[in-house]
Parts: sequence; structure tokens; C-alpha cells
Amino acid sequence: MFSPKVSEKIAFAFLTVAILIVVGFVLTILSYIVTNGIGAISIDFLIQGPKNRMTEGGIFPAIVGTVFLIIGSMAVALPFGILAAIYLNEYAEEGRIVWIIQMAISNLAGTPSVVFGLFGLAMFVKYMGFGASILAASLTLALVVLPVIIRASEEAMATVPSGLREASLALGVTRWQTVRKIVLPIALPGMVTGAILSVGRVAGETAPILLTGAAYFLPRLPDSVSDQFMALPYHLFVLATSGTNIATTRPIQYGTALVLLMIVLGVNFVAVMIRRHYKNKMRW
Amino acid sequence: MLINTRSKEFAIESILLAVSALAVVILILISIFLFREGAALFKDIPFLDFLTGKNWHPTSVPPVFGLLPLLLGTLLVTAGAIVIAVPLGIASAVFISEIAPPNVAEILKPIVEILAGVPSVVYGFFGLVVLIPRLQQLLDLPTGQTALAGSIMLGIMALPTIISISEDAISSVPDFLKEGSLALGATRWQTIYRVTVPAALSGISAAVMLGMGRAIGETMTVMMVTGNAAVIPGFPGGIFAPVKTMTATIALEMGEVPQGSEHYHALFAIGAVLFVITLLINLIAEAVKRKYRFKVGS
Amino acid sequence: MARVKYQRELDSLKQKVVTMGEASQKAILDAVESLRDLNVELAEKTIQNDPLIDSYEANIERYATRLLALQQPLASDLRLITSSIKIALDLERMSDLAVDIAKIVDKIEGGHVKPLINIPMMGEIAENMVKNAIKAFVTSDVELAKTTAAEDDRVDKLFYSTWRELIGMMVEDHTIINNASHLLFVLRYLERIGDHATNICESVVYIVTAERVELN
Amino acid sequence: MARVKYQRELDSLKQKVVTMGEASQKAILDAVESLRDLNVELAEKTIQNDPLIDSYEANIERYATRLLALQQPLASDLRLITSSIKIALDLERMSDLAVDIAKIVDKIEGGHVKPLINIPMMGEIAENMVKNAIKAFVTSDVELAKTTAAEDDRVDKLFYSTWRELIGMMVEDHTIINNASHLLFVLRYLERIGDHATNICESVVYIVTAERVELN
Amino acid sequence: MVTDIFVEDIETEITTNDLNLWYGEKQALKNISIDIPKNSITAFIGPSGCGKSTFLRCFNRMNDLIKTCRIEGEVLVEGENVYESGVDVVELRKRIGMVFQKPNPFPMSIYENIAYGPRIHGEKNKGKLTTLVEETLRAAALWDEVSDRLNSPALDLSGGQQQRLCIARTLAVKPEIILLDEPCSALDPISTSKIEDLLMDLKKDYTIIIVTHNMQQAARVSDHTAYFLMGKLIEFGETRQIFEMPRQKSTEDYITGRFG
Amino acid sequence: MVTDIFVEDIETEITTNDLNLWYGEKQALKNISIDIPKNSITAFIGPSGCGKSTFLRCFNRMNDLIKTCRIEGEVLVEGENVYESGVDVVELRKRIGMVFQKPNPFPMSIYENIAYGPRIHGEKNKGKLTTLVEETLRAAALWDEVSDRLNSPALDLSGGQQQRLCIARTLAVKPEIILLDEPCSALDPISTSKIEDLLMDLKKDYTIIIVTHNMQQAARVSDHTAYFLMGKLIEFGETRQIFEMPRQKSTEDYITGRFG
Ligand SMILES: Nc1ncnc2c1ncn2[C@@H]1O[C@H](COP(=O)(O)OP(=O)(O)OP(=O)(O)O)[C@@H](O)[C@H]1O
Ligand SMILES: Nc1ncnc2c1ncn2[C@@H]1O[C@H](COP(=O)(O)OP(=O)(O)OP(=O)(O)O)[C@@H](O)[C@H]1O
Ligand SMILES: [Mg+2]
Ligand SMILES: [Mg+2]
Ligand SMILES: O=P([O-])([O-])[O-]
Repeated sequence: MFSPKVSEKIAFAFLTVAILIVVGFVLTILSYIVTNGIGAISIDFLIQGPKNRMTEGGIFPAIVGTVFLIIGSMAVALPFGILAAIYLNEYAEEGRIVWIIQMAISNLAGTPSVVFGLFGLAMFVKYMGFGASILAASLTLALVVLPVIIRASEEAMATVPSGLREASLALGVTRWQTVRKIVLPIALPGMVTGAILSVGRVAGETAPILLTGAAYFLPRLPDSVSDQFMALPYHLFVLATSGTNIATTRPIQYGTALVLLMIVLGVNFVAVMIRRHYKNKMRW
Repeated sequence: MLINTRSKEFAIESILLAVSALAVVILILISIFLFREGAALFKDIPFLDFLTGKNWHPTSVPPVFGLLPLLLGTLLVTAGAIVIAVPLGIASAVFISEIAPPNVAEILKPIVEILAGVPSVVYGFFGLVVLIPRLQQLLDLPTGQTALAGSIMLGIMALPTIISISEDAISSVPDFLKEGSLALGATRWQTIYRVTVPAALSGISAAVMLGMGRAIGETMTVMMVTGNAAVIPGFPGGIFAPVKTMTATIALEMGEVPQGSEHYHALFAIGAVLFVITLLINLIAEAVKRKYRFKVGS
Repeated sequence: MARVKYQRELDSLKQKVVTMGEASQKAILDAVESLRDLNVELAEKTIQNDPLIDSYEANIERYATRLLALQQPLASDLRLITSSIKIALDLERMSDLAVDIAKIVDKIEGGHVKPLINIPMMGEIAENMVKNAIKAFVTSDVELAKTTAAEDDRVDKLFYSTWRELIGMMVEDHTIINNASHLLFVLRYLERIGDHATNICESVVYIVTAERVELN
Repeated sequence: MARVKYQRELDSLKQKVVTMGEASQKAILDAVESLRDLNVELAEKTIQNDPLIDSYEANIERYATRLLALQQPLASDLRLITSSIKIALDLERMSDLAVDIAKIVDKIEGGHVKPLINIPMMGEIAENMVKNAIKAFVTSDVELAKTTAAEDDRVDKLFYSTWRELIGMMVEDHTIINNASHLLFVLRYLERIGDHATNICESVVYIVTAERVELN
Repeated sequence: MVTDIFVEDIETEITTNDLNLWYGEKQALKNISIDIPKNSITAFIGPSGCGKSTFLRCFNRMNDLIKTCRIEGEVLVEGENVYESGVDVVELRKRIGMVFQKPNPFPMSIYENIAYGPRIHGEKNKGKLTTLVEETLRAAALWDEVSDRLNSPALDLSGGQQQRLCIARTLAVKPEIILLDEPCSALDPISTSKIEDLLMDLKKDYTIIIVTHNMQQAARVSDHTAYFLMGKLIEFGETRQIFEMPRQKSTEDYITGRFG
Repeated sequence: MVTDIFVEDIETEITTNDLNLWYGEKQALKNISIDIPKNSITAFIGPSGCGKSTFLRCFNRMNDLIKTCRIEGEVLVEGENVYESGVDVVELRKRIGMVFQKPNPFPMSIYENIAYGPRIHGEKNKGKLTTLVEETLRAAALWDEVSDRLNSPALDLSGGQQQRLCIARTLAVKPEIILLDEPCSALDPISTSKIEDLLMDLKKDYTIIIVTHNMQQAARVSDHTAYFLMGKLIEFGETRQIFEMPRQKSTEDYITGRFG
């Protein structure tokens, strides 16, 4: 058909077009949100509550709600995730039990967030009687990010060469000491990166909190963990789909989207920087 | 001291095992709650009727709970997303790991990661305010809120999953394999499609499966861009018409249903079906990864 | 089965030693015969053949050194190789001695006073020793090496008795002093050939058992 | 600088050769002196010392073989090691020959017919050759090796002239036939010592240049 | 199995009696009985997969880490069976140091690498630690090369230096026995010869067992050599004897490169 | 640089003139001029990092893959400068086969591994391919061991067999020159000796260049040897001469293990 050289040229041209399309998507989305949202953002927008049936004012309660969700879910998911990862990577032997645990984790990772929402609704809100609340939503989000944290921590620990563990054990050091003194210090940057990435995930999730406690409109800050709350992503959804005056509140919508995006991408950026920093320092 | 150290070690290991087992417990709890709440529906409505029902009229009297329009809606949107995301994703992955100079690749990778970071509401919002009007105008449709809009947005959202997992798989093909091919006088492209990509195939397939999983499970975006009309989509015309997916149905309707009602249970039944589908996809992805895991350099 | 080439090379080294051994044997036989018969031609031939035998020795040394350099031999292989160098040296000395004997043919004035008997006998024993020493080498036969080395006693005995006989004859008849003094040397040479054969036998024992023993 | 231990081992091998060389030199000197002075005691001492020199030879061979086994020597190192085995053999033969000379002291009946002059001279030259050969070995001095080997001509000339002289004397006075015939052998032994020294010189040239040359 | 060191005057450090070991169904060690002498170097040689590493790892129970591994028979270290229940594995591993094929310093400073073991075992006194670091670095013939940069990362050292650091790290917990599993196979000849010198230096104070594929190395450094084949101990004896005059045909075939 | 093969009757296959190569700022090859003879085996030796691999990879322009790499000077393969613009790199690599340190069969069947090259270069005829596979496997002395399982995965072969497969794969594209970069360093002695025999067999039809760290191997297999040090060609000559009587002190020091 074509000579190998010509085929190569054609193929490479197609591949280049593909990557350009992908990059195009990114730039388009970002530029729309940024150019349209930047005008809406002001100090007042950030520190005031919504006013006038959400057609004016700011998004402060939503920001606070999101922060609460992050703190609540991470407080649960982080310790459990890291401990599970330690077990799976450092203690577990290939075997049926471990296989089952691993499958469970990858299935949790693949389960749609709306299903987590249903579960949270049935389990935390109803069955355990937490009601629609920060507590129920945080626990639900904790389940959503648990597999992410486990996987990231496992991966970070797997980069620690097994020779180091053997060396430590051979010095008469116990397994747990070896984990604490050798494995965890080396794996820490990777684990931190994983944790930060899951913070981004928590900040952006909507469906689970929709079912477990996010308030349509609550212009005050929540009093306790069993209170309902506003959150940025849900707020954006509400404004964009069922607000009082969808067309005229566009600037507020763009502004909210931009703030949400900045939080999520900012957090990701920090994670990437940490990863890069330690990648350059580590070498075996 | 002796007994002490040992029992301490044993205690630690037991605790760690218990924590890990939590993952299994959660999965089981999810199944129990979904199936229990969902099963309540089938006291009145035969399971098969639910599964094959062609109409979803939860608020009519008497309500009709037929899953088919929602299921097909989900499948249509997902299929569209895959058609968009798979070629673009694999091509991009090949480009990043095999063609781009290292410094360009270092720029492209975080750009793709941005796609992964953008929250789904933001995608939905973007689709709603930017994509939909344009689609409507361009294709001259009554509404831009169509399956196509959903597919495009989900396609974009599935891209980072497909790209980054494929890229991992491709770049973990050892250099010495590629050098072996080049040294035989193969061009770079021949090397890519005859050695590198086949060697990475397991990882790429897993990437496609996981991308698909992400698309099926996505809620907010589809809810915001597909119009949410619970009708069985025609083909190919349905692509350009509104559809309602399973996830969107749950998220949209749960807020308005009385707890314990038939409708409430029906939504859980949808959740259970969704859960089973994603479970299957995950199992297949795992199996693919395992089966085609190639052993290079022993 | 591994390192086939190396195996072949070791065999080939052995073969070289055998070839050289046969050549030395023949040199001894011819030299003694030429002396007995005062056969100038045969003597000449033996002398002319010496450079060939010398080249055998050089060849064996080179080959063995090459093997040492390239194959990292150990245990009995290593002993085989270093000993081959030594055995080749012994064989080379033997044929030098044979040449020395052959050279005397020319120096005998007139004929022998009486037919040579002991000298050919010593020659035969020595030649036989060489033959058996080489056989022991090829077959790694320690027993044969030991019985062969024991033969050296017979050579030594003949050496002393013949020596005394010759001295006696010289005292009695000093016209034969020149010839007899030459024959004295021949005796000595044959005795040395026996010694070298014994050395070879010792090398065989060393190759097989890793132990250096004195066999005389 | 690497393989320090190996370096040291090579040096130590050289040292062993030097020590053995000195011992052989002394054996030659003593043997000739004991013969000149008919000093039975010195002769006896020389003979008694021989087993020690033999053990030197065995030791050098063992050490060299060990080095071959363990260190995978190449190039000049390899030649140094294999040649050390050969040089030790030459030195061992030299002291055997010295012993042979010393053994004759006992066999001389009465005194010497006339004072020995040529034989001590040959002894001195031969001993000097050994000394210089070993020096050439230690310093890798090809030139010295060559000039040393050239000395062998003087030994050979002395051998022939003295031989003729002795035969003449025997013909004239057959009471000295026994003693003179012994001295004939001494001549031969000294000539052989010269040959062995030449061999050492050839080994030196081989170690340094990788080429086997004939130096006589 | 042929052995020749049942000699009265050699003190035994490690003895195994009828040791059998399985990985799952597969038997990796078969009826191994051996007496490894104290304060000397013993080399384990044999073709790949013959069980050398497996056997070595029986002594400090590193095989415990492999769940499928099952052991029968005795391993006596100074007369005590290390596989008896109640034996403290951690204590055992302190007594039996181990150095691996690939140098594996921890990603810490040189100082911290060596102080790691003693610290874990309770040494807190800074002065004592510093003395110990110097002592062990000297013992491992590394002091002169690193004394001026004890705080720089261990990973900056060359491969040969890293391996000596690993030996020093092992010495720092004051073992009686040192096991080395092909410690030089990743090193160049010069580093190798340094390690060999070091081992010969250390043997007056330690019992050393080294697994090696390099016949010349075994012959150079060890006092006794054990030859393994397919999980069996074929021959054990003085190194000189094994390499000069092995009693078993199979040993000779292996060391002369006729198979393996 | 000292060289002794400017002899009339040796035909030259590869010539370099004043070759200089930089990786970024770092010069890895310095002024290398050499004439590599046809239908013979040339060995490259020298301490680690001296540039052997770099030099080898100049011949088939594998260095092109390294972005920082910059070259000055000429590399003539049969008189043609391979670094001239307009040279077809793919064609060049067909003419110059390369075998790597670690055996790297493709994760395909044995048959597919060998058919890979010819297929890429347009051979579609099944019968011809099958013949070629048999031919090259025979030439690589592997046919007897694998003829009954051509369709099983190449990765199931042992290391030594894999390496011979890689050589067969190279032969299948009918090169004139074969470059081997430490082809035996990952292999056991027996596989090594098989590969060596194979190379000596192949040299009548091919020009072979082999990089090796094993002095004995270089001495065993090669006709000519080039010794490199810090990017410079120090000595080049007949192998016998290099290993018996190198002209340069530095060469002797290296081959006798005094440094490097
Ligand atoms: N963890 C394991 N599980 C199952 N089999 C194993 C395991 N480790 C080793 N084996 C098997 O046990 C046998 C002995 O292995 P071992 O590692 O002790 O050999 P070795 O003599 O050290 O070989 P090498 O010289 O290649 O290191 C081999 O057949 C090996 O395949
Ligand atoms: N891609 C690269 N980028 C920068 N420097 C390189 C690169 N490849 C090699 N070098 C450097 O070039 C020099 C020569 O390397 P090369 O790999 O050719 O050495 P070598 O002789 O093959 O060594 P070895 O025996 O270890 O394989 C070394 O100093 C090396 O660090
Ligand atoms: Mg091992
Ligand atoms: Mg290299
Ligand atoms: O021939 P020899 O000098 O050893 O008697």
C-alpha cells in the first residue's frame, strides 16, 4: 500500500491530531470557565452568603461546607486507607483472603458515586439515623475516596525496593519497625500525593452529597455535624439547573464553577509539585 | 520482652488485617442495603417486568417502573462516549509515550490530568452553557440536550482514565523490546503497532474497561446535558434526542420521593442494577489484566 | 555436556603430547641402533629430526598457555595443562640426549672393541619406559606410571655395571680410551633418559592424584 | 591500583624464584670448590642441601599453579607464572648437577693429577651465568639475558678443550683413567649447567617479549 | 555426601541434621547434614537453582517470609535448634547478619545506615553510636574513603563502596555469623577484590558463609567449600581439596565447567 | 592510538575517521579512527563507561534515539558515510544487525519473533517465511532445541536460548554486520560457550563486532581487539598480540586486571 516510511508519516499525523483535540478540550473548558467566571469573583463573593433567592450575593457557606466535607471524610478515610495499604503491601501473602480484599477494593473504586450516595442514604441517613447531615455526607465521601487512598498508598509503598525490607529484617528488626523506619518514610511523599488527590475528589463530588445531606439553600453556616450544609458543587448544580433565574445568574454560576475548579485544580497542582519534588530526590 | 515483641507484632498484624477487611465489609453492606431496599419493589411488581418494562412513569397513577428506557439510555450515552474516547485516548497515549519529545510529554501529562481533576458538575455546567446551544444550532435540533451531548461530555471525561492507564501500560513496555525492533530496521511506527502496543494490550484493554465504567457511573454531567426524557431511544435518531440515564434518574428523583414508597424502592433497584453492571465491568477488567499480563525479561 | 570445545582442546593437547612422545621414542631407538651398528646415515637422520621435536615442545607449551589464558582450568584439568608443559620438556630433553648419542657415532674411531650389548639393552628399557609413561599419561593410569618408574632401577644398575666394565677395559687397553670415554657418556645419557621417563611418570601421578611423589 | 593481593602474590612468586636461584648458585659454587679442594665435608654439605632445593621447586610449582587457578592471569603475568615453573625446573636440575659433581669428590682416588684450573673456571662462569640470568628475570632485562646466554659459548669451548686435554692425559698415563673419567663427567655437568642458565635466559626473553628465541 | 571435616579440633558453629525444605510441593533441599566450622569462611557453590540461597536463608530463618515454605529437620546454631518454637527470630537475625547480592543501603546518610540497627536495638547514646560507626566502617575497610562525608547519602557511594557499607551495617549489630549471598556478582573486579580481602580479614572474628558462582572466588577466599546439586549436598570439605581433588565426579565436572 | 592492521590484504568493512561524540556537554568518544575488518570478529574491551556501547551504537545509528547526542566525524560502512544526510536509517539497520546485553525476544511465539523482521520488510509468502525461520534457527544453533515448539512463546525459552533466538532474529533480516553488546553477560557459562561457538561459526559469513567485559571471552572468540579508555581508542590489533604483548602499558594494565 504505502511504503513503511509514508505509513509512518500518515500515522504520526493522525496521532498528532488526536492529542491536539484532547488539548483543545482542556483549553476550551478552562478558558470558558476562567474568562466568564473571573469577573464574578470578588472578596464579597467569597465571604458573603447568597442573597435574594440566590440571584445575588456570595458562596461563603458553600465553601465552608466543602471544607467541612473534606476534613470529615479525610479524617475517616486517611487512617483506614493507609493502614489497609500497609497490610496489603507489607504483610499480606498471596492468597484467597488477600485476593478477595483486592477485588473488593477495585470494585469499590469502580462503583459509581451515585450508588455510594444511595448506600449513604440507606445506611447513614436512615439506618443509623444520622439524618441528612455533614456526618452522613462525610462518611459517604470517605467511602468514595477510600479505594483511591488505598491504591495510592500501596503504589507508593511498592516503589520501596524489597531489598531494603530484607536488609532491615536481616538486621534483626521486626516487621512493624521496618515498616515504620524504612518503608513509611520512603513512601510518605507518594502517600501524601495520593491523599491530596483524593481531597480534590471530595471537593468535586456531587451525587453522593446530593442524596445524603447537601442543602439546596442554607444561607448560614452549619451548627453541628448533624446539620445540613451547602457545598460548592451542589450549589453550582442548583444554580445552573433549578435556580430562580437561570439566565441572569450566569455570572454567579461561572464564578462558582471557577472557585470550585480552582480549589480542585489547585489541590492537584500541589500534589503534582510534591510528587515532582520527591521524584527528583529519590533514586535507586 | 520476648513474648512482648512477638505479641505486639501479632496484634499489629491482626489490626491491619481487620482494617483491610473493611473493604470487603463495605462492599457487602452496599450490596445488602441496595438489594434490600431495591427488593422491596418486587413485592408488587415482578422483577422481570421491571427489567423489561418499556416505560418509566413513576408519578403516573398507577406508577409504571420499566427500566428499559433508562438502561438503553445509559448504554447509548456510554457507547457514544466510548466511540469518542477510545480512539482519541489510545492515540493520545501513544503520542505522549512514544512520539512526543520528553519535554513535550512532560507538559502534556499534567494537561491530561487537568481533565481528570475537573469535577463532574463543572463538566455538566460547561456542557449546559457551551455545548448544548451550539449543538442545537449546528445540527438544527429542537433541543441540544441530547444523548449526543452526554456522549461527548462523558467521552471527554473518560479520556484521562483511558489516556493515563494506557500511557502507563505503553511506557512500561521495556525499552529493550523497542530497541530490538528498531535494530531490525523497523520504523518507529511499525515498532509501535507491532511490538509496543500489542505488548501493552492488557493494560490498554483494562483502560478501556475502566473508562467505560466511569462513563456508566457518571451522574451529574449526564443529568445536566441529556435532557432526561425517559423514552426508549431510537437508533440512530435517538442519538440526537433527549435520554435519561439510570444515574440521572436516581439523582433527580430521589429528592422528591417519599421514603419507603414504591418509587423510592424502584430507585434503589436501579442502583442495584447499576452496581451489578459496574461490578461485572470491573471483574472483566481485572480478568483482562491478569490474562494478558505479559512476562517480559525473566 | 558442556564446554565441548574446551573438552576437545584438552583432548587435542593430550594428543600433541602423545605424538611428541612417539617421536622421542623413535629418536631414542634410532640413536641407540645407529650407535650399535655405527650407522652414520641413521645417526644423521636422528640428528636432523631434532628440530621437529623441538617444535613439538614449543607447540605444546604455546597451546597449553593458550588454554590457561582462555579457559580458566581448575582441578585435574589445570594439572593436566601445566604438566603437559613439563612432560614436553622431558620429552624434548630425551630427544636431545638421543641426538647426543647419535652424534657420538661419528666420533667412534674404527669399530667397537666388542659388540655393544648393554647399551642397546639400556636403550630398549629406556625406550620402553617412555612408551609406558606416555601410555600411563593418556589413560591416567597411576599403577602403570609407578611400575614404569620402577624400571629405572634396571637402567641405573646397567649404568653402573657397564661403567665399571668400560673403565676396566680402558685401563687394560688405552688405545680404546677415546672410544670408551665416548661410550661412558652414552651410558650417562641413557641413564638420564630413564630419569626423564620417571619424571613423566611422576607427572602422571600428580595429574591424577594432585600429589607430587618421588618415584625413584 | 587494583588487585593488590594478586600483585603481591606475583612479587612473592618472583621472590621465591630468586631465593631458589641463590641456593642453586651456592650449590654450584660449593660443589666446584669441594671438588677442587677435595673437601669432603663441603661436598657432603652440598649433597645434604639438595632436598631443600628440591622443595623450593615443588613450592614454586604449587604456588604458580595456585595463581593460575585463582587469578586468571593474562599476557606477561601468565608468561611469568608458567615460566617460573620452567625456571624452577632448570634451577632444580642445576643443583642436581651440582650434587653429581659433589658426589665425585669421594670417587677421586688419591689427589688430582694436577691442580684443577679449567674446571673451577667453568664453574665460575656457569655460576655467574645463573646469577645474571636470575637478575635478568627479576629486572625483566632482555639485554642482560642475551649477553648472559652468550657466555655459554665460553663454557662450551672450555668443555671441548679440557676434554681433549683429559683424554690426552688418560692415554699417556692410564693410572689416572678412573679419576680423569670422573672429571670428564664433571665437564659435562658444568656444560649442562651453562645450558640450563641459557634456558633461564630464554624464559626471561619469553616473559618480556612473548617470543621464544634460541639463545645458543 | 562426602565430607572430611569431622576432625576433632575444628569448632562447629552451625550444624544441620537431615534438613529438608519444600516450597509448596517442590522440594528444594534434601536431607542436608553439614557442620560449618567457626571463625572460618565456608563457600557454597553449585549450579543455579540448586538451593544455595535457600539453604543460606535457613540459618537466619529468612525463609519464614515465604508462606509456602516448609521445613523438616534441625538447624543448630551453636547447638541451639533455631526452628524450635520459642526461638526469637529477631534475636536470631541479630546474631546472624546477612549481606545480599545487590548492595542495598537505606536511602539515608552513611552514618544513619550504620546507626540504624544499633538504634533499633536500643542504643541511644550518641557518643557510643559514633564510636560504633567508626569502628565498623574501619572493620569494613571503608573508613578512609568516607570518613569526611558520613552525612552524605549512602546512595552516592559506588557499588563496591555500597556493598562494604552493607557489610559494615551488618557488623554494627555485632553478629557472630555473616551470611553473604553472591555479594560480588554486581561488582567490578576491583571492588570484588576489596570485598574478598575484607572477608579474609573478618574471618578471625566471624564465621562467614558465602554463596558464589565464581569458582575462582570460592577457591580464593574460603577455607571450606560445599557443593550442592539439585537440593542435595554433594560434597563438603577443605577448599583446597575440593578444587584440587574432589572426591565426587559431579563436583569435578562442575568446577571444571563440564556442566552447570 | 596504536594499530597494526593497516595490512593490504585485510578487507575493511567499517571505518571511522576522527569520530567525536557528545552527550550534551559530555564528550563520550574522542577522535576515534579505526578500520574494522570484514568477515572476522572484532572485540571491544575497556573499563565500564569508556564508550564501548556508545561507539558500537554509532554504526547502526542507534544513538539517534538519544536526543542529547551529537556526532562529528565519519563512520563509513563499506565506504559510505552513514551520517550523511539522505542515508536511510531503516535500511542501514537492516544491514547492521544488533544483539543486546539482555536477551529481548518479543512477547510472541518463537516463529513470530523470527518472521517479524522479514515481514516488516515486506515478505508475505508463508512458505518463504517458514523456510527462513528454519534456516536462521539452524544457523543460530537453536533449531534442534525448538523445532517442535515453534509456536510456543519465546519467553518460555531459557536465557541462553532466548539470546540465540535474538541472534536468529537478527540473521533473518540478512544483515552483513552483527553488533553484539555484551551478549553473554546475563548468561551462565554453558550458554555462553554455545554463543561463542555460534559466533565463530558465523564469522565466515558476517562481520561481527562484540563488546565484552570478559577478557577471556574476547581472547577466545575474536580476531582483532580494540581497547578503549575514557572515550579514546588506546590500542587496536590482532587479538593474540593484544593479549600476549600489548604495545600500550595501559592496555596491559587493563587486561591483567591492574586497573579497571
Ligand atoms: N519463593 C520460592 N517459591 C518457590 N520456589 C522457590 C522459591 N525460591 C526458590 N525456589 C526454588 O527453589 C530452588 C532453589 O532455589 P535457590 O534460590 O535456593 O537456588 P540457588 O542455588 O540460590 O540459585 P541461584 O544460584 O540462581 O541463586 C529453585 O528451583 C527455585 O526455583
Ligand atoms: N544517554 C546518555 N546520556 C548521557 N551520557 C551517557 C548516555 N549514555 C552513556 N553516557 C555516558 O557516556 C559514557 C560512555 O558510556 P557507554 O555506555 O558507551 O560505556 P560502556 O563502555 O559501554 O560502559 P559499560 O561497560 O558500563 O557498558 C559514560 O560515561 C556514560 O555515562
Ligand atoms: Mg541464589
Ligand atoms: Mg556498555
Ligand atoms: O638433561 P638434563 O640436563 O636434565 O640431564
